[in-house]
Amino acid sequence: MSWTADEMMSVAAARALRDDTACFVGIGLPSTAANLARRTHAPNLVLIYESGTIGAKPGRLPLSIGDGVLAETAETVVGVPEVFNYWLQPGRIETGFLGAAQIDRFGNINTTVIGPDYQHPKVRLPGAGGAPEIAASCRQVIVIVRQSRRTFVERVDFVTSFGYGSGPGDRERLGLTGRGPVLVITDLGVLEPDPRTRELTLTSLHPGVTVERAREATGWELAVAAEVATTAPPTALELETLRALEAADKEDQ
Amino acid sequence: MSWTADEMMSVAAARALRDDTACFVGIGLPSTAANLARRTHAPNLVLIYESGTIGAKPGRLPLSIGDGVLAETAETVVGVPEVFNYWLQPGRIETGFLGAAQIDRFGNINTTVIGPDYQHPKVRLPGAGGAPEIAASCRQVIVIVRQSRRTFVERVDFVTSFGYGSGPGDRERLGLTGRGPVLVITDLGVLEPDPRTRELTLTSLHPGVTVERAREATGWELAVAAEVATTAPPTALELETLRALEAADKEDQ
Amino acid sequence: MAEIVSLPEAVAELVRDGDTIALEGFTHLIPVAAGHEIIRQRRRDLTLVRMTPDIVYDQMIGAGCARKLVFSWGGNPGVGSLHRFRDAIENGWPAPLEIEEHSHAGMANRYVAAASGLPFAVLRGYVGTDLQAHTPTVKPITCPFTGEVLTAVPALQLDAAIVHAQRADRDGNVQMWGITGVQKEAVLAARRSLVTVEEVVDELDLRPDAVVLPSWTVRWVAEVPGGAHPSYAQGYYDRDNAYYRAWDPISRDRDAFTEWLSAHVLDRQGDG
Amino acid sequence: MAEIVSLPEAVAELVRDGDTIALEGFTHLIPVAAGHEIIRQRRRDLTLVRMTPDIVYDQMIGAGCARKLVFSWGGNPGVGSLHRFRDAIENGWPAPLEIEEHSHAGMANRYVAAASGLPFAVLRGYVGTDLQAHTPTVKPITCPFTGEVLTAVPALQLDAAIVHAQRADRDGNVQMWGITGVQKEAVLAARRSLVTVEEVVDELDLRPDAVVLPSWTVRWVAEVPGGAHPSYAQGYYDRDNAYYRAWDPISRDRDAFTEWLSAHVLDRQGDG
Repeated sequence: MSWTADEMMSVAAARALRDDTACFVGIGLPSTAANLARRTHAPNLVLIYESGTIGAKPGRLPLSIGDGVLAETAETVVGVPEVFNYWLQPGRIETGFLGAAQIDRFGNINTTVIGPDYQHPKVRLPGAGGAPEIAASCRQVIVIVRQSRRTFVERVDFVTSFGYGSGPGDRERLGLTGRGPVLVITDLGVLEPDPRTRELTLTSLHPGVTVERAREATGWELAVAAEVATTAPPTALELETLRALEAADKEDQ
Repeated sequence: MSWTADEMMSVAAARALRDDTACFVGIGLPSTAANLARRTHAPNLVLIYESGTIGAKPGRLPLSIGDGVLAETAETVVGVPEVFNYWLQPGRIETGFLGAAQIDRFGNINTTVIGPDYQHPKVRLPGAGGAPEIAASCRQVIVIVRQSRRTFVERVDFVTSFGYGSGPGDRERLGLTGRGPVLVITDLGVLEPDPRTRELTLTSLHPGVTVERAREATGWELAVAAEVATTAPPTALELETLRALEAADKEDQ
Repeated sequence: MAEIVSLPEAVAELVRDGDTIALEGFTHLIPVAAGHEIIRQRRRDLTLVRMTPDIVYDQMIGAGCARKLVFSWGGNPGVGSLHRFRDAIENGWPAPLEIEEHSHAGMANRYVAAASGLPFAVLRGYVGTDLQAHTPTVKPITCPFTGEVLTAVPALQLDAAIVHAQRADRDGNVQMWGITGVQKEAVLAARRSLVTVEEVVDELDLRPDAVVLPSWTVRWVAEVPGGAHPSYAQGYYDRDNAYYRAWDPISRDRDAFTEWLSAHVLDRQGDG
Repeated sequence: MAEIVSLPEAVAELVRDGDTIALEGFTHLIPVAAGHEIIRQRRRDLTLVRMTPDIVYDQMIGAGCARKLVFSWGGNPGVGSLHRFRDAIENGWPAPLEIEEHSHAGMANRYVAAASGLPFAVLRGYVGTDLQAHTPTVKPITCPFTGEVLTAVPALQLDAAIVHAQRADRDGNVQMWGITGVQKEAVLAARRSLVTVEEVVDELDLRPDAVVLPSWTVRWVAEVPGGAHPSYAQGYYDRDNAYYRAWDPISRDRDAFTEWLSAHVLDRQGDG
């Protein structure tokens, strides 16, 4: 069974979510991967969306973080202030699942503006949403993003969500309780922060992808682990489940 | 039809509540009077109890501020933090309805301790409950309390709820938005703050009560208005409604 | 007590040029018809406040109603950019758009503070981000008990708030259920408020799960069936995802947008 | 994930001598049976926290479990005084009781701050009262935007919280409805928590009006039918007002109380 790089990325991201944990889910790729996880190895994964739906079990992929299917299938629906104050802020949620428009070698994320001038951006992006506090307060953060020189940049134009800042000790200095980004999963492979330097390091490549290719798709001198694993290819079950999810989504369009 | 001084007090207090306004109700005498008002001239009086029941329409007198009958008949039930933060604090509520263990000539109320030493009180009273913020944030406060030298004291042993402090300007200095106590209704008559001095002044006597009697029941040199009105006696409807309310309450015991 | 009026009457009374207003709705129950009425009434220099400005704010910005936007996420959910919003910021078309940018947690707490009659709110937020440098309404605050430094944001003071709900009775008591976001806070934070509803009924049946806005907390109620389209009204109609997708090509092009605006908003009456 | 255990097991694990604990319940759903189990297990030097300490706290204080009480209203609702509470404060029997006294608004916000992972909360409160002078956990705080001075209170950090709810499923997901006071906040504010429930069911039917505590936010669940008596459990039983009235004479007299305590608590098992 063959698959696309995007499918491999979603499958790898889904696998990273442990069962019986809570996950604060952003829309798009994170939502796809989280729902895939719940349908495969993590049936008791608790999905929390910023619309206040806690323990949602959507039958199909929501197009937005506030689709009716989330409220109708949730264990409980709380107000937006409560989901941020009572649920996210105290660090009750294991995993924060984020995307990115730009990411740097220390896992700092930009979803605000492209270009050096905030007041006159080349491209105005949607902005922060819940991401800054998700990145700060979840016990760990997983980033899912397609890898390219446009996205993987030496320096993000704007720090929307804080990763490791400029390296070791920055999170601690700022009093951030969450561990920060522990995995960056792309269409090419998986990057993890070096335990010492906190720099994102290539630790796994998806089947058929070379280190060279990953280097070309990275806007900085990419650090590579001594031992680079090869991601296990998607199983038939994973692919079928993912495709069923996305098919239902297409229909809905 | 004859009546007791307590009945006259409850009736006079009920009359003071305007229809189509919201009233933050304490338990006991205030709750009796508020429910009487809702059954007579003020059918659209909105009763708010600190348990979070808004627009409660209890069929019988609740014994506590959290009886089931309040939740079951309320327009909406909100959490306790919300009732204080969203509803009371911004000054949305017209009337705060309080009792007192001690009250002084400036309408300051004590429900905390009797005796000069807070650490070793002669009598330990229940304490503040919602009263300090009710007295501060409701647009106006009505006090209902039996009049005696034990209760109407020159100086309260403890200021639990702030009235006019030591006179004109104190509320404004403290930035309190509510007008403060506008009526003190007792089993003998009605006192109102003098517009200039803010001192509680006898403005009305219940039928058969003399100024002398009111003076004897007051622990300070009671100010008396030039023209002291006589409270209109309870109507048959008021008495029957009040007695029906209290009878239902007795049964319930 | 809320007054039950038509949408055009309500908007005429509610919104004045230069006002700071919020049309809230978190994906669900977005008061789109009211936004279109504001466009029709040619309001100008508005400060538009919303956590998630989406299509209706894109339309109001493109129509030239807005001077400033206070927000935390400005996109077309599940689709992509808001192109009128981008055109205003990137190219100043049809007019420059000043922005005040926050996170969701910050905006939600700014509504809570205003609904609570407090001048500010405290949260753990914005730490390490560039928002602190670009948004003057984010300041540090020190805990008087522990000495810990946290973040303060000011209350969102609104001249007017508009939300959409499922139902109201003839006295103007409002019920909304499902995802209700910060709508209650927005109404309680505003000097004047309008709730558009799917239907006005004689008697509200008991819905213990509903968020209730008692009549005395709302200024105007207007019956506007379908008033949340293309967003959804739980129990009434689903989200029109096709509309959100169709908006992308329309909004990319100024002429296509201008044409759309005349045909679908300006030349129509209060039916949104 | 919550573990479903017996009341004695849960209390043995949950409460340690010297702990700061809250048994919350605002007239409705008061965890009385759990309080009696704490008395039976002879816990000592507890700091008892509650907005409205009533009969069960009167009993725990009289039984000598408490070193300190943090509260905002200590009475027998609709009846009068708590005589064991008064005897402890006025006469130091059976032991002196330290008190930390707040208003309801302050206590509610202290729970909210703790549930929110913040060290303090801000409110308009205590202004002009003598509480400011006698309660060190009330301090002024200045708005960094307007300069206005407001009141700050510290978060209520709890070692343990106990609440009573109507139902849980076998996974430990909890539903409570009706007046729910600050119970959710208390559980979210505590390091360890116990929810006693009227019944454990195979499947929780949908109650969109219920306050839900997902299993992963609770440490232990114990099935204790009638566990809120003499308070009430909406949908199960009414408030036993006669019990509240009968408590007055019993609690006025030390011997009558001591006798009652042996007969109704110490000599009985986990049935509350």
